[in-house]
Amino acid sequence: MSVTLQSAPFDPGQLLSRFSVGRDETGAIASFTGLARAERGQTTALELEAYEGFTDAEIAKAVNAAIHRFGLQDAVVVHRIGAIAPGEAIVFVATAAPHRRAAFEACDHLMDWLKSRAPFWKKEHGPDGARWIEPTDRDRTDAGRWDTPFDTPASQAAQDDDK
Amino acid sequence: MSVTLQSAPFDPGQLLSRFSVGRDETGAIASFTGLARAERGQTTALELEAYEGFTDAEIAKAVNAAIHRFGLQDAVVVHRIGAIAPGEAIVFVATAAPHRRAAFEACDHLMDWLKSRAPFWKKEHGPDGARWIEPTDRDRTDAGRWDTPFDTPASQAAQDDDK
Amino acid sequence: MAKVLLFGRFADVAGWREKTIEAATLADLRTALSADPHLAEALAGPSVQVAVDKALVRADIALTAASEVAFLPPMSGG
Amino acid sequence: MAKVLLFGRFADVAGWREKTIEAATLADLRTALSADPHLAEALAGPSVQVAVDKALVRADIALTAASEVAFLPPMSGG
Repeated sequence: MSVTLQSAPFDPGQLLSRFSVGRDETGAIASFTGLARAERGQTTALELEAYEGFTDAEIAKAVNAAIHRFGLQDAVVVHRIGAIAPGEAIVFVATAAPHRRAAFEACDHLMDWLKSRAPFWKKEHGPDGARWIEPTDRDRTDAGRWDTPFDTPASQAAQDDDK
Repeated sequence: MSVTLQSAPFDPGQLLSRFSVGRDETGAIASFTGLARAERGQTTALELEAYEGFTDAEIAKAVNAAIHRFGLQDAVVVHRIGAIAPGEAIVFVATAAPHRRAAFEACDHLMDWLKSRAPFWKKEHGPDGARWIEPTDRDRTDAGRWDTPFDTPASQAAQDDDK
Repeated sequence: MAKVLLFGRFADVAGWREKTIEAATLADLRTALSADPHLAEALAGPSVQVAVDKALVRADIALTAASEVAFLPPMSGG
Repeated sequence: MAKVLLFGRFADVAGWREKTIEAATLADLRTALSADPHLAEALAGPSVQVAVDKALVRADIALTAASEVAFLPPMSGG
């Protein structure tokens, strides 16, 4: 299992190559790559802020929970921080499992969690200036699909208390 | 869109690298890599037979249907044929969409289709000899998740007639 | 007359993968193949599909010298 | 006394990201930060979280010179 925050661009394919070698008992690897969209010129750059030592630890907790919940053999998350240009990868998630259902569901789940509950702060730069972004309702609904009575993340519980 | 059947081993990461460059308006790339499992020595090799010109055409039909159904920007399928050693990739599917739900669902759907309805014949070689494999009940159930009244593939309809 | 292709376990059962066989129709071809009782039994199984010139067919069909007829066992998926 | 970190729009509002501030408790620290009314308003918003030494806290807590207190706006996700 590994979680990396990095400001340098990365090639998702290189990460998948590294993740997929030497797996004699892994039947299934699902991966997801999130890319920055240009939005037809409306977004010139994305800026992601993390709290290093906190953000990576929270992601690692979520990844370990997913490994346990879905019976994964391994998982990796690489997340960009800082300024990201359109077309560049923002996030890469890969999951390894004996069978494909677990690999897909864990990858989907981790992305929903990362998009709505991971401790990042996101600024969109466009022709009219910059603005801070919060999760969309769709992001919250997607993440909510995975909630169980046993599974309310600490950060979510704290948020609910504040409301 | 591209569909490739090939007998040479491939690196899924290299395919993902190629698929993910120059995508300014793609927010999401989902990928799946199926690997041959050693099954703790029970499987020494997998042998996949295709009907070239038919198998690739059927896959292309399924990919085009998925592009339409899920609103994909692009999709790629690479499938091994011939003898495949444990740890080697059998299949790679990648889907590109503006948002992640469509990319995930299309990739998941295509894999279910490939695992249960694609025209391949699979032989497993083990210490006790070789045997031909047919789709598992789980494969059929997984593929059935995606059926709609408008969406009974020709090959499936033909199978049902024969039963 | 047609080029006949056998896939998967059909080729194992018959001991050949490709053969040119004299037959005016698909029904005639099936009759000719029935000379091998093991192959006849395999081809009569459930979920067997037949493709003529790479298109699945369910009814009888006329064959020409250029026809390619493929007998497809239940597909295993990839 | 504590090292205070502001994230996201809080840093934009305050005009700083990191500062050492004299405070014996988290409540004292909040009072000290309220000297800036814009920051006070931002910190009072919904879904604001506070981490002391990289762990989220909800109650008041004593601070030492080594404490690191982070004010976290609603997280946007990655």
